Amino acid sequence: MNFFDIGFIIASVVCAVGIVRRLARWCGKPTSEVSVSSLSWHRRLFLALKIFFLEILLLGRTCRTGRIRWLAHCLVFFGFMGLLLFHAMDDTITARFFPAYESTLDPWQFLRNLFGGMTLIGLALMVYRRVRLRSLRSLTRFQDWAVLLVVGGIILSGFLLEASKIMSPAVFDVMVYDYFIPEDGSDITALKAVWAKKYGVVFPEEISDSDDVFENGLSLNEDSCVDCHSDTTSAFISRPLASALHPLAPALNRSRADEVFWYLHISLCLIALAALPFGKFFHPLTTPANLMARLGRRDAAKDDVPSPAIRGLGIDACTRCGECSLHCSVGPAFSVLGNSNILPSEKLISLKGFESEASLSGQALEAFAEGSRICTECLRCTDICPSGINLQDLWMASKKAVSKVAPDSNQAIRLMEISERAAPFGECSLPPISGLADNKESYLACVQCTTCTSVCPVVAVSEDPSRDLDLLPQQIMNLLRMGLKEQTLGARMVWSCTTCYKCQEHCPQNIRVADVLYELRNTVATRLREGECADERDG
Amino acid sequence: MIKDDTIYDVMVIGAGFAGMAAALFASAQGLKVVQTGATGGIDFSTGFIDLMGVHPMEEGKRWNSPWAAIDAAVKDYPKHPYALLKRDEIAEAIDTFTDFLAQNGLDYVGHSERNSRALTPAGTVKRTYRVPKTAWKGTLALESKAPTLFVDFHGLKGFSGKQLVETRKRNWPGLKTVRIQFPSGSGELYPEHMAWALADPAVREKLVAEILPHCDDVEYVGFPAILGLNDPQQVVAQLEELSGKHIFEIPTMPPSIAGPRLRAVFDRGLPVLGVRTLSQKMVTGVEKLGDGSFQFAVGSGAAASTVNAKSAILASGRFFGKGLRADRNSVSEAVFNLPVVQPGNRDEWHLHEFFDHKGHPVNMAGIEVDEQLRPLNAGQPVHDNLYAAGAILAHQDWMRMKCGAGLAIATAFKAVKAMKG
Amino acid sequence: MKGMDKPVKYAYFPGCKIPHHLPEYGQSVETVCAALGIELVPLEFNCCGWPMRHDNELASIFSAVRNFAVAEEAGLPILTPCKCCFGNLKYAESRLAEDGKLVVLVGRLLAQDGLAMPKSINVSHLLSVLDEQVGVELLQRQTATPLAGVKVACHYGCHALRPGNVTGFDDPLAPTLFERVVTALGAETVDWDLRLECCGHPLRGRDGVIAESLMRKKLENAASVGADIIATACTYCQLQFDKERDGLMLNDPLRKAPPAVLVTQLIGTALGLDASVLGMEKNCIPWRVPVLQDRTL
Amino acid sequence: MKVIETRILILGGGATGTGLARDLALRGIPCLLAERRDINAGASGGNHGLLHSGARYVASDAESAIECREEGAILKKLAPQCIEDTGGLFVAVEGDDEKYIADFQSMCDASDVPAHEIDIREARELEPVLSDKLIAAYSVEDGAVDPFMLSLDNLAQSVALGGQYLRNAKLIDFSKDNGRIQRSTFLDQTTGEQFAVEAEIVVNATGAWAGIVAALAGAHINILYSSGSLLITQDRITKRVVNRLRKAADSDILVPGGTVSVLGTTSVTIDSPDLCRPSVAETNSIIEDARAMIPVLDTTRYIRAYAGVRPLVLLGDSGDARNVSRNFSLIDHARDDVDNFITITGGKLTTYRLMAERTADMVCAKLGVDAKCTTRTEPLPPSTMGRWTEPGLGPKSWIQNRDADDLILCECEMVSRNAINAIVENMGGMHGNSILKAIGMRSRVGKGPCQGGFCGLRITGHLYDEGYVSEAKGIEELQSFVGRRWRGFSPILWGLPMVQADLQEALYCGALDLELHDDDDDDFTCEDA
Repeated sequence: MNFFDIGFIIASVVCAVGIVRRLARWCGKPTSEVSVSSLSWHRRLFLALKIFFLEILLLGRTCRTGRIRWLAHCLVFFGFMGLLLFHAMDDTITARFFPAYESTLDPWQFLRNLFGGMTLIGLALMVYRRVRLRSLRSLTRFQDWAVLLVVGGIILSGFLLEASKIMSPAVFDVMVYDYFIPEDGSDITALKAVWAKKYGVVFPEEISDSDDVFENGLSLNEDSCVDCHSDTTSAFISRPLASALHPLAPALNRSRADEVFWYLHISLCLIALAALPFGKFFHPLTTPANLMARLGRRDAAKDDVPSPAIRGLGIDACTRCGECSLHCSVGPAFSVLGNSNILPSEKLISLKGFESEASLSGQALEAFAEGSRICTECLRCTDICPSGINLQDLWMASKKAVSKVAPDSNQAIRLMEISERAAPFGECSLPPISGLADNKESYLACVQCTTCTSVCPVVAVSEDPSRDLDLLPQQIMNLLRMGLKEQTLGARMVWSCTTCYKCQEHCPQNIRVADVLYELRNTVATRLREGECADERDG
Repeated sequence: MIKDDTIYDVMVIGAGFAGMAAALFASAQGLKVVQTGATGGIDFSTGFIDLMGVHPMEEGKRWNSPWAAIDAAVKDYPKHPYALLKRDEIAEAIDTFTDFLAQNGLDYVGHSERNSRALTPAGTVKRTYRVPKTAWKGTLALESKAPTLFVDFHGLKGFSGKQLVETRKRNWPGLKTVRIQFPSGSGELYPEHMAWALADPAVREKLVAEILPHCDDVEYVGFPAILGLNDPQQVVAQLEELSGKHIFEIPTMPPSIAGPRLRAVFDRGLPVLGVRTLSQKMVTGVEKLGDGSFQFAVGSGAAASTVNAKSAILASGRFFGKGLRADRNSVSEAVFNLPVVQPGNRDEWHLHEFFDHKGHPVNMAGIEVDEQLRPLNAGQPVHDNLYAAGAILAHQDWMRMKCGAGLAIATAFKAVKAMKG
Repeated sequence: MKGMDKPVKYAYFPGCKIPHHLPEYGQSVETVCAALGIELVPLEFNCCGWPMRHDNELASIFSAVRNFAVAEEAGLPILTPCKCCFGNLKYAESRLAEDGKLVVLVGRLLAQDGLAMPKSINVSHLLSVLDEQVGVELLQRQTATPLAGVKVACHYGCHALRPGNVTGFDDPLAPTLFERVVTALGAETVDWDLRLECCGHPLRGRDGVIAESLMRKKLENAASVGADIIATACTYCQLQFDKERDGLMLNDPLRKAPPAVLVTQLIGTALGLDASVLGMEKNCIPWRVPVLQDRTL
Repeated sequence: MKVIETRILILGGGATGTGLARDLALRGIPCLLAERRDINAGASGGNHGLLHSGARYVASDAESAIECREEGAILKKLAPQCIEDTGGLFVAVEGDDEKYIADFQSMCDASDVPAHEIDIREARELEPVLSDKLIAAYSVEDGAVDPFMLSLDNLAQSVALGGQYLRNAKLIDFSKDNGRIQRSTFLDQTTGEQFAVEAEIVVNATGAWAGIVAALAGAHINILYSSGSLLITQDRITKRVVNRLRKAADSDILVPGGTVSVLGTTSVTIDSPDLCRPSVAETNSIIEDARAMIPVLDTTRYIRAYAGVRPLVLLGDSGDARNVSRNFSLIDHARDDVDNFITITGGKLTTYRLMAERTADMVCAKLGVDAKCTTRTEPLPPSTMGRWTEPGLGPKSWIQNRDADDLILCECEMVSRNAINAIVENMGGMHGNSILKAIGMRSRVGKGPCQGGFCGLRITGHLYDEGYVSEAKGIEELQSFVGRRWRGFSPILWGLPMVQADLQEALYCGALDLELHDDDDDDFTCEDA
C-alpha cells in the first residue's frame, strides 16, 4: 500500500465516521410535534426540480445576498466541481466516458487550468469580501479561513505540482524511460530540445538550440509524445507559473519539487476529504440538501415544525456567509454588549455546541442564553439565509431549551428564596446611564401619597401583593430614597412591572417611577453579566 | 414642539374642582375650551362637595345652613370670594355641576338648602353640602342614629371600623364593626384595586355572604369607599338587593377611589363636550400677543406644545396644585407671576399650633380679584381677559371654612359668566 | 377609490414581531395604507430596542436611534403600527434630548456603522397618521360598508399613551383618538373602565400569572359592557388578545369574549376590502363580521 | 396616695439619667427613673447626634476636647450599635479665619486629638457636595450617635437589672425634713392621679430643667438656657460629619445619621427651657450660613427642624452662651443644706457616660457603698427597646422576615404593624398618655417626609384596633402627635415641604375636620333629601 492508498483509506474512514456521527446527531433526537407539509407529490416534484436548478445549480438564493458573493460562489462551485469530476475522479468518471482521456491532453489540461483558475478567483473574491466588510471581518473565525486555506491550498498546490512537473527533467526522464525508445543519444537531445522549448522543461544541462536538432525532436515528439501530451501552453496558468519559476527551476528540480508538491496536493485533498463532515467543510453537501428538504421555503410558518433530522441538517447547512448577522435586527445590541452570540451566524455555532453531548457551560452558556433571549424572532435571518436554513424555528426551539438551563435575570430572581432576594448581587463597575435610581433628587418631591401603587394594575390583579410582589412601587421608591437600593433589586415588583407607566403618569409630583424600575432591572442584568465574567475569572 | 393652530376661546389652567368646573361651564356656553393641569386636587378629594361649613374659624362654629354661613362669612370677610357671587349664582353653579356628574353616572344628593352630616374615615363628623349617592345612606344612618355595622378589611390600612365605633358610640348606640377578609385578594389592599375586583358580580356575592352573618341587628352597613370603580351606584344597588340592608360608603384616606371617580367623569365627559384636554401638562410659559390673546407654552419634552387662547381662567390651585409657589421669603404665582396677597414674613405664615382654629395666615394668601374675578395688581385688573377661580383666590381658607369644592365651582361659574360678558 | 389630496410617504417600520408572529397586521397595514394613499417605503430597520430595555438601556437606545439615522438617510419620517415600537422610539428621542452624555455615546456607536446622529427625529404611530394625515372626514368618505351596529371597545395600549410627556400621542388620561378613528368607520364605541389598562403582554415569559390576569380583567370588562370586538392598534396587544388568548383552555369562557381585531382590519372591512387581503383568516379568535350594508347599494 | 420606695430616685430620662440608672444598676443599686415626658425629651434628643472627636473644642476648651476624645473612643467600642463611625472632616472656605486654620493642627496635637490635613481635591472627592471654594480640609475621628437608641439601651439594661421607669410622671413637690428630701410627689399625667416616691437619694438629672427642679428642693442653680435649632434634610447629604473649620459658631456642623443629615446649630438665649422651639429666623440663618460650606444645603429638601436647650451652668459672669464651659456640673446640694440631693447637668452627649460615672461615684459615697464603676469596660447590650430607632431596620426586617399578614403603617420609613406592636409591648404598662408620640420616639414613625401626615392616621386606626385607645382618645393622640410634629415642621415650610404641608392640612382639616371639636350636635333633625 502506498501513501495515497493509506491516506485515502484513513481520510475516507474519518469522513465516513464524521458523516455517520452527524447523521446520528440529526436523527438521534426524540421526535416530537413534527408536522408534515401537506403538499401533493407532483407539486413536491415540481418544487424539487425548481430548487435543484434555480437554487442549487444556479445558486439563486446566494444571488439575493449580493452579486460578488454569488459570482464567487459560482466560480468556486463550478470550478471545484469541474476539478472534482474531471480531474480528481478521472479514473471513475472521465476515463469511463472518454476512453481517450489523458490528463495531459487538451481539453483536459486546459479545463483543469480553467477550473482551477475559476476556483482561485472565486476564493480570492471571498477573501476580499471577508476582509473588506468590517462587520463580516469581525465574524470571521478559524473555520472560515480553514476552508478557504484548504481549498485554496489544493488548487495552488495543484498548479505548483503541474508547473513543477512541466519543468521537471526527472519527470521527462521517466516518461522517456517508459514511452520512448531512442535510437541513439541524439534523439534524446533532440527531444529535450523540443520539450525544453515547447513544453517548458528546464534541463540542467545546456540544450542545443539548433534548428536541425529541434526539427528532429519535433518529429520524434510527433511520433511518441503528442498522443498523450498536448502543448503545455494550454495549461494557461501552470505553464506561465513554470516560466515564472524558471530562475528557481534548477533548485526545484534537484529537490524533486514535483514529488513534494504531489505529496502536498494529495495531502491537502485527503485533509479536505477527512474534514468534509466537520464545520464549514460540510456545507457544500448540507446546503443543497437543506434547500431540497425545505423545498424552497423562505419563511417559517408555524404549521411547519420540522423533524429533528431536518433541524440538524439545517444547523449543518450553514455556509457561515454571515449574511444573517449583517441583517440581524438586534445587531445594535451586539455593538453595545459585545456578545457575538447575539448574531445568528455565531449563535448557530453555540447552538451546535449546546446540542452536542458536551453541551455548553459557564460563560459560553450564559453568552448563548443571552444571545437567545435578545433575539426578537423577526424572521429576517431566516428570510435572508442563502442556504435556506429555518433559523426562526431553530431559535424558537433553542430559546425554550436554553432558558431551562440558563435562567435570565427575571427567572433567576424568581428561583431565589426570599432571604436571598434581599441583596443578591455584587457591585457593578458600570453604573446605569440614566442614574435615576441612585440620585436622591429623583424622589425629592415625593409626598408619600401612594398613588403609584394605587394605580398599578399589577398590584391590582395580584392575589396578595406583599406576598407575590415583595415590595410595592412606593415602597421601592422609599427604599431608594433611603439609599437602600440593594434591598430593592430582588423584589418581584421590579420584575413583574408590566411597564404600563401608569404610576409615572399619575404621580402628582412627577416622580419617574417606571423609569426607575426599568433602571433597576438594567442594573441587575448588568451585574449578573459581570458576575458571570467574574466567576469565570476567579474559578 | 407641537403647534396647535386652533385659537381657543378660553384656556383653563388647572384640573381640580375649579378647573373641571370652568371647563364644563365654558363649554356649556358654547366656548371653545382647552384645559391643562396635572392630577392633584380632585384625585385626593373625599368626594364630598362642601359649600360652607364653619364660621368664624376661631370659634370653630359649624353651620347647618351653608347660605347663612356664607352670609355671615361675607359680612366678616368682605373680600371673601363668595362676596362676589349672588346666592342664586352659587346654587346654579352647584346644580349644573352635580347635574353633569349625575348624567355621567355619579349622582350627588343632600338635604335641600342645608348641610348634611357625613362620616369621615377618622370617625369625625363633618358638615357638607352634597355627598355622592353611595355615601348618602351613611348620612341618613348617622342623622337617625340607626343601628349600623361598619365593615373593614384585613389589609386595608387607614380605615378602622373600631375607630369609627369608638369615636361615635357615645351618641350613636347600636354601632358595631367587623373585620373581614376581602373575597378577592389578601395582604395589602388598596381601594382602587378592591374596586377593580368588585367589577366581578361573583365577588360582590361573596362579599355579601361574608357580612350577612354580622348583619342581624343592624339596618345599615357602612363600607370603606371601595364599591366599584366608575359604577358604584350599581354595585351598591346590587349589594343592597343581596343583603337586604342599606349600604353606604365612607371615604377612605388618600389615595381613595372617590377622587378618581370624579376625575373619570370629567376625563370622559369633557372631551364629549368638545373640550380639548391636555392632561398632566403644566403651563410652562405664557406670552400676551398683539391682539390681546394669550399664547401658552404647555408641557415638556415630546408633548410640549403651544396653545393660543383669547382668554384664560386660572384655576391652578394652591401649593399642592402648584398654582402657588413658596420660597424661603415669599409666595408667588406660578404661571403669570401675578401679585399674591400674603403675610409679610415667613414666620407669620403659620401659627404655632397646627390645629389652631384661627387657621394659618398663609391660607388666606392668594390672588386678589375684582368683581369679575380678574386678578388685580394695585387695584387694576392685570389682564382684562384673565380670570381666576378656586383655591388660588385670596381671603379664604377653604380647609377651615369647609368651602373647598363649592367655592371652586361657584367662582369658576362666575368667571365663565364674567367672560361671556 | 381615491386617497388623500396630497400623497404622504413614510418609512415603514413594522417592527420585529409582525413578519413571523403577526403577519396579518403587516398585510392589513400595507393594504389599507395603499388604499388610503399612504405610501410606505420599506427600509432595512433594526429592532426598536424595546425588548432589550429590560437588560440594557444603551443597547435599547442605540437600536432606536440607529433607525432614526436610517430614516434620515432616506429623508423620510417613520410610521409604525406597533405601540411598543413607537413608545420606545419616542423614549429614545426624549432621552437624547435630556442627556448629552448619551448623545456622545450613541454618536460613537452610530459612527462605527457609518451612520450620523440624526438631526431631526420624526416618528408617528399609524393611528396618529390616520387621524392627522388621513383625517376622519376622508375615512368617513371612503367607508363603503359602514360598520353600523358594531360595538367596539378601543384598547389604547400603554406605550403610545404613557408617559404622555415622552410620547405626545394623545391626552394620557382622556384620550379620544382611537374612538375618533373607529366612529369614522360607522361603528359605535363603548366606554369601559379598563380602557386604558395594560393588556398584560409585556409580562409574557416574565410573570405569566399576572400577564394572564391582566388580559382576563380586560376581556371580562369589555364583555360586560357589551362590546362586540376589542380594537387594537399594537402588535403586542393583538398578540395578547388573539394569539395568547388562543392558548386558554377550550372551555374557558373568555374565548367567547369579544375577539380582538386590528384597527387596519376594521378599516379595511369598512373600506370594503376582502377579508383575505386583510389577513382576517389568520386571527385565532375569529371575528364573525356581521352583514354590513354597502353604502353604494 | 400610692407611695413607692426606692433607694435612688433619678429625675430625668435623658442620656445622663438613663446612663446613671444603668451605672448604678451595674453597681448593684437599682433605681427608679421618673420622667416628666419621655426619654430624651430635652437636650438629649435635641442635638446633632454627633460623637465628638474633640476637635471642635481644641481651641476653646482643651479639657472638653480630651474628655470627648476619650469618651468617644469608649462609646465606639462599648456601644457600637448606637454609633456610626463615619469619620469627620473640618473644612474651611474662602473668607474663613486663616489664623485659626493655621493653628488647628497644633491645637489638635496639644489635646492629643487625631487630625491630619488632607488635600482639598481629595476632600471634594470624599464628599462631592463640598463647596468649590474650599481652602483647607482636615480629617478627624468624629462619628454619629443615635441618642434615642443610646438612652433606650441604657434604660433597658437598668430595667433588666431591677430598675424601674416611669414616664409621664411630673414632679410636683418635694417634702423636706431635716435637710433631706423625704418624699417626692408626682402627677401621673395619664391617669391624673398623684403618687409619691421615697428615696434615700434623689438625683436631679433634668438637664435644662435642673434649676427649676432644684428650686423645688430649695436649692439654687444659676442656669443660662441656650436654645439651639437644627435642621434635618430628607436625604443623607454626606458620608462623614462635616465641621466648619473656624472658631465655633452657628450652623457649622453637618452630621449624617442613617438616611438623613442633621445641620446646625444656633445659639439663642431663652428665658425658660419650656419655650424652646425652632424658629423660622433660625432656620433661615442656618441655611444661609451653611451653604458656604455645602452649597446644596440651599436647595435641598428639609424634613423638619428641631431644637434643644443647652443648660449652661453659670459659674461666674455670664456672657455669650458659647463661651460658658461645656463641662458638666455635678453639684452636691449639701451646700444648699439638702443632704440627699444631687444635681448633674450640662455636659455633652459624648461625655454622658463620664457624667453618669462621676454622679454614681458621688451617690455611692453618700450611701457609703463601695462599688466600682464598670461602664468604662462593660459593653452596652443592644436592646429590643432601642432597636427600632435605627433607620433602615424597618425596611430590612420587612423584607427579610415579615409575617404574611403584616402591613406597613409608616410608608416613609417602612415601619410595620408588627414593629409597632413590638414597640408598644416594650413600653410595658407605661404606654399610657401620648402613646403615639412615644412610638415616634422609639422608632422612625413620623420622621420621614410625610411628618405624620399619613402614618399618623394609619397608626391611630391600628391603636384603636388593638384596643390601646378608645373613644375620643385616639383622635386626641393623633391631634397631639401631629401638633408635636408641627413644631419642627412649620419652620421649614417653603418649596416641597410647603406642598407636603398643604396636602396634610387638606387631609386633616379640609377632609377630616380634626381641628374642630367633635360634632356632637344632638338637636340635628333629619329630613329627606
